[in-house]
Amino acid sequence: MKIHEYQAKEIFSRYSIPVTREELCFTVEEVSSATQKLGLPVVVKAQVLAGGRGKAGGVKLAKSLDEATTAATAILGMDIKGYTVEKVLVAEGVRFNNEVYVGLTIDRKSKSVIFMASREGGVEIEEVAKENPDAILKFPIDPDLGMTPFLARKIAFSLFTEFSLVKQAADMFQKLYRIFMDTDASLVEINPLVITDEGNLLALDGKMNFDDNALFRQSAIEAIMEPDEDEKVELDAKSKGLTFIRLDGSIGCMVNGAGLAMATMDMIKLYGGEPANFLDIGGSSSPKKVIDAMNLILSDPKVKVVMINIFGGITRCDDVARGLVAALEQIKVEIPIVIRLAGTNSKEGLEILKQAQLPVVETMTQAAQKAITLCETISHL
Amino acid sequence: MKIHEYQAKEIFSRYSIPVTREELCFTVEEVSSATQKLGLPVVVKAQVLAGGRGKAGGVKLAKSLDEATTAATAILGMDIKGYTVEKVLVAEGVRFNNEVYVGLTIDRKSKSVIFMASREGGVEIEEVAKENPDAILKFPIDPDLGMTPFLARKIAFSLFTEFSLVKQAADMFQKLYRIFMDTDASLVEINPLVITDEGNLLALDGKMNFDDNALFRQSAIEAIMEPDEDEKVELDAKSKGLTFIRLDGSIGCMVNGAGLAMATMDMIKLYGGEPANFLDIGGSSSPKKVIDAMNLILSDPKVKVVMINIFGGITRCDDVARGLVAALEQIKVEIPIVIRLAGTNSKEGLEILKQAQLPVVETMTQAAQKAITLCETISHL
Amino acid sequence: MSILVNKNTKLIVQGITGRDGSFHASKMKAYGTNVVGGVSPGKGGQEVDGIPVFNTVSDAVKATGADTSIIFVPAPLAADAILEASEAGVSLVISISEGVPTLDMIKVTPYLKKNGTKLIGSNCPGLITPGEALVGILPGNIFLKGGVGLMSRSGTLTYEMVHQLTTNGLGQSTCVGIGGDPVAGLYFQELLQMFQDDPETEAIVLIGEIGGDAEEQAAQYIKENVTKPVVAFIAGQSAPEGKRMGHAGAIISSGTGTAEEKIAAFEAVGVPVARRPEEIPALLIKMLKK
Amino acid sequence: MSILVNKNTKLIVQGITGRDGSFHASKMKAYGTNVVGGVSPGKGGQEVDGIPVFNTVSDAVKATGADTSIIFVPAPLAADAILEASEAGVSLVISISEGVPTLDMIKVTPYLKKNGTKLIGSNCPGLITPGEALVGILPGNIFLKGGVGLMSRSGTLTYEMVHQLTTNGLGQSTCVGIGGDPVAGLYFQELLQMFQDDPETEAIVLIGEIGGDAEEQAAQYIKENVTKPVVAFIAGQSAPEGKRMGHAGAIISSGTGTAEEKIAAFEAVGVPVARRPEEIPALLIKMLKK
Repeated sequence: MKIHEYQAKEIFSRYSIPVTREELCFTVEEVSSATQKLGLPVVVKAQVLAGGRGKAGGVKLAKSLDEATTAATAILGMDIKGYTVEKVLVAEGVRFNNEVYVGLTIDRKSKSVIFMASREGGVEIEEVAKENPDAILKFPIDPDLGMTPFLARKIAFSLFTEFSLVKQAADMFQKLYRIFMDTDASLVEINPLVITDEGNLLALDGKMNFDDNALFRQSAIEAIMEPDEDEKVELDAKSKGLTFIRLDGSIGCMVNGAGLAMATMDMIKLYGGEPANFLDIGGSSSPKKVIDAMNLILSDPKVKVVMINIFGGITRCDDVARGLVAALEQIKVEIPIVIRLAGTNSKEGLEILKQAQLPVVETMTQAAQKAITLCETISHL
Repeated sequence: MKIHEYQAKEIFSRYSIPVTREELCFTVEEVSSATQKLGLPVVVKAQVLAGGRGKAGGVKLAKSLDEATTAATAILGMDIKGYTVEKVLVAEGVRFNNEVYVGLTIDRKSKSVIFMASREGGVEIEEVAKENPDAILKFPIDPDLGMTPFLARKIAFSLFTEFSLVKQAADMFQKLYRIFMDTDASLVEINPLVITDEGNLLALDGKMNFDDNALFRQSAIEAIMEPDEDEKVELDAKSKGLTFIRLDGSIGCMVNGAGLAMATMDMIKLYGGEPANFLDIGGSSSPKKVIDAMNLILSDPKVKVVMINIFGGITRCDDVARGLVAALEQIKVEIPIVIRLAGTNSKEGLEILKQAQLPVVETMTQAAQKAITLCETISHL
Repeated sequence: MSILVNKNTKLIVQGITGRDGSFHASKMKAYGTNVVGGVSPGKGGQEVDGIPVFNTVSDAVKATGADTSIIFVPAPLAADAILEASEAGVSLVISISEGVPTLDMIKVTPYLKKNGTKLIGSNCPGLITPGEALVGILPGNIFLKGGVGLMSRSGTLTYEMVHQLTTNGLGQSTCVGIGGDPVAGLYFQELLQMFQDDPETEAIVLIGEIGGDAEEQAAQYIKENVTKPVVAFIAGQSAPEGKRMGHAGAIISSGTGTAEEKIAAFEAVGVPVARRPEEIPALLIKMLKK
Repeated sequence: MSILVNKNTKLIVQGITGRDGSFHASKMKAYGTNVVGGVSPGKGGQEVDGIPVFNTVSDAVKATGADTSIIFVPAPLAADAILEASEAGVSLVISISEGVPTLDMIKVTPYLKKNGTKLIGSNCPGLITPGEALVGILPGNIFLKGGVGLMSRSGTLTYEMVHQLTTNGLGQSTCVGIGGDPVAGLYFQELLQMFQDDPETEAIVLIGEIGGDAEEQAAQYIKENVTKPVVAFIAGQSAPEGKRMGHAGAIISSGTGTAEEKIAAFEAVGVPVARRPEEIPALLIKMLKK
């Protein structure tokens, strides 16, 4: 889960990390008065939960009030990677002479929180990672020690030479780590972190992601989250025990288990189809879940065929089949369905489905191929 | 450093550990109105920084207002192990049916904080430790994990069988650990911890000691400390770079280094004398320190002889001798002094002292024997 | 032989009085696993399906000599349960609990290392040595005793694979679901070592997923240390960038951890990668004939 | 031979630009210790008495190959300095700093263990292998190369003892001041093992203090593992109960850790205990003649 730049910087401020003076604005008028208040120049920045807003024209420097309102007019309402810009951040324009990157994230390999630092700040860190991986220094943080003063200093010395900056940076890095731990973050990033002409460190931008699994103990973070349309659907699905992610294809998928769901999508793609979603219904045979899942799939107008792939393990296939039949009796599905059922008691399960005149196949390959064929047939109608 | 029972329980309360309702009183009148407010019965308890106040008659149960004021009259002004009782705590008298002991302290062996628990609460834990050491269960706390819920539960199950008590206790033990860590304590103790007739845990008494070395980061604790007369002298000495502890004998000691100071006292005792103090002047030869140390020793009227024992290491004996001479010229000492000086450049040092007509010897044995002889001579005058 | 669990395993079930805990305790017992006890604070002295319940893991271990523990407690309590098992001297912990905060797992890791405790999971289906011990939520009936060691980051996909193996007469020595959380216990590398050292295991199936670089590391490890035949499958070839595919916790970001990279890594070290689950048995048979 | 430090020791001084750090760095260098560098954040590139200064221990170790570090930073910063040395790969850390909070030392301990870093102190005078390396604040001139290994919880009392040894012609292999804080690094037991294993050490002097039970444990260890002659001295025989005797941190409480108990423990395992420091040389000579 993500939050906006302005929200991340509010959290930074609470930990006394210096950020630009700035105001959140929803209208051009607000931008105008914020600009007058902050003084020129200002930077007008789109607040959307998508990366790459700079390239998309969502960030503009304004040297006059006119430029500021023009920028605001251009940015507000703009579409960035499918997100409509509803608010902008107006921040003081700061003179600076150096940009660095700092960030904290989870490192699977060292099984710890890792601090990343690079003298090449200001650009997308993913690009630096690709083109010049050695330019990103990585410091795993011992979970038992946390961000010790010496480690913070060691990192700071890797970025700065002037000792006054090293001290400021070391202090800031300890605070960033505290923020990471206190909020159950999965990413905390300042890019760029700049040295102002006065010789002070200042966070020009801020980014934070959070561990969904820890939201139960992070009510303050949960409260400020603004799920976008896709995320709202995903959250709603989660509340029903489903894991759902909307994609761009035309074959709706319903699978039990995340790995099998991915493999199912892979099969569809392998045979030339496009999955419309990732949907893991978990391990139960309750008709209620199947109904919820089916409604979720059918709410997407792009879906032309539904492919159900269930491997019966602890939950036996005959129970699954009865659940499917019960569900499909209650819900009107106008488009074709392909069901693949395998595993424990699959024979009995397939028999139940056949008797209910539901179209069944025995292997994933068959299911994928059939779904694609049906899909193509419909498209050609 | 210690604090009073009422102060410890105030800290407990801040962490939501249930303690008796109670009021601190300085006069019999205050005890009377506190009693009326709290309701009968009450317990009147001397607040002094000494153990064993129960045995000394410093704790009395009062079933009537009369009994309460009588108790207060008896206790206020009472002397307990050299401490005058200046205030009493009036606490609600609680009906309870079980007393246990719980405490946290530092364990040198496991190099960790250790939780001690005993079903034999209410009595001095030192006595339990002597007579029935197995009755005290000890749980070292992993410094990296702290007091985990499972450990708190494990300890709680060792004390209680009813699960509602186990849950209360586990919660309380985690809080006690947090108090210990937050305050840099060296001891946190509840004795007795009781089960009220309503089935709730309640701290009837509370005790906390603190790590002197950590006071620099514990201003809240430092602020509530009430050093007694001896401690005031010790603190004053500390501010002058001296480590001083007043004892009962007649031979004042001035030594460089704690171990040597102890060994010096041991020598005095070995030959039948009694040291008047422990005094470590540290490793410098500054006359100022010697003067401060001498004034400290002479402020004790029991002191009849002063024995100075210096081992010159990094600080050479000739420098030490010059410092001593300078100091003793500035300060008028009316009682005999014995000086032992050894180590680097001791010959030169001894020569300087001899020229200043100061009485010197070469070994600790000689110094101790001479000091004792002088002491006895004076006593016989 | 087999790895990690066998008929000598003495298992306790943490969270045995909960819905999932009691259900699967019975299933495991019915499979033949030596379930010696369960733990549920405050329920000590009770029984679940004839299995004695204790208040603490420490009590359970003292009373039963258990060496393995499986955890079915709610996610917020899982890390503490893992630590409790480790502290009580259990040498292998399987954490089934789903949704455990990543920072909890990070906190737990060094303590387990210090104690020498092996962890599988969290958020995993557990493991099975067919015919000897089922320690997890895997459907015991689909497994067949044999010589294939299987390790997987996924649950139902594992069952799918095992189904393919079993229906083709390829039995399994031990099958381990390691879970898909970002920070987990035993990983491919450790298990490859164990399977390599296990005389009963003749070939190895590795089922990976997008995200992280565990598969790349595994490939490197295989190249240097594994002489037995290995075949692989990678789920998530079709997953779009930047999307997290459900509980598997697979994330693709900045060009690392894609299926293509992982497949390439395996093929570069001579490990054939199946494009469809159905291909696994044939690939295995081919490798075994070599 | 000798233990812990010798002429091959490569020493860095943390806090080298401070008053004590610079003073003792020069003293140690003058004694002949191989002081290869110093650390003082923000002073990297400077020199102290010809010794190069670095910003971090990591930088210093990389540039000099240092294996030992001595710490002279203010007490509130000492724990962090110890951790920094350990993280940088230094294998022996001597912390001179006085007044370090006990909980800081408790926090440091498991990390050092994990890294295999040896610690002496805090609040200790350091150690010396006469004629080879002085790593501490001990007065080098009072020591004499020889066969007596000495370990002590006290500072000046150690000098007193060494003075007695040296003036009686009894040279020392290595003398270690372990410090008197409640939670410290290497203790009697570890050092007894090292002296026992050191071919150059012929006899051992142990100087204990009241408080704790390190001496009792040492006695037990000697009984089971030490074949070389050991003599002991215990300071604080006259200390009253419940009083803390200065920076040595010695506390007597509830009948444990008294001088009488410690003396009894040593004598019970055949370790003679001197009642006066002056008796040590004669006791040693007697033991060595046996």
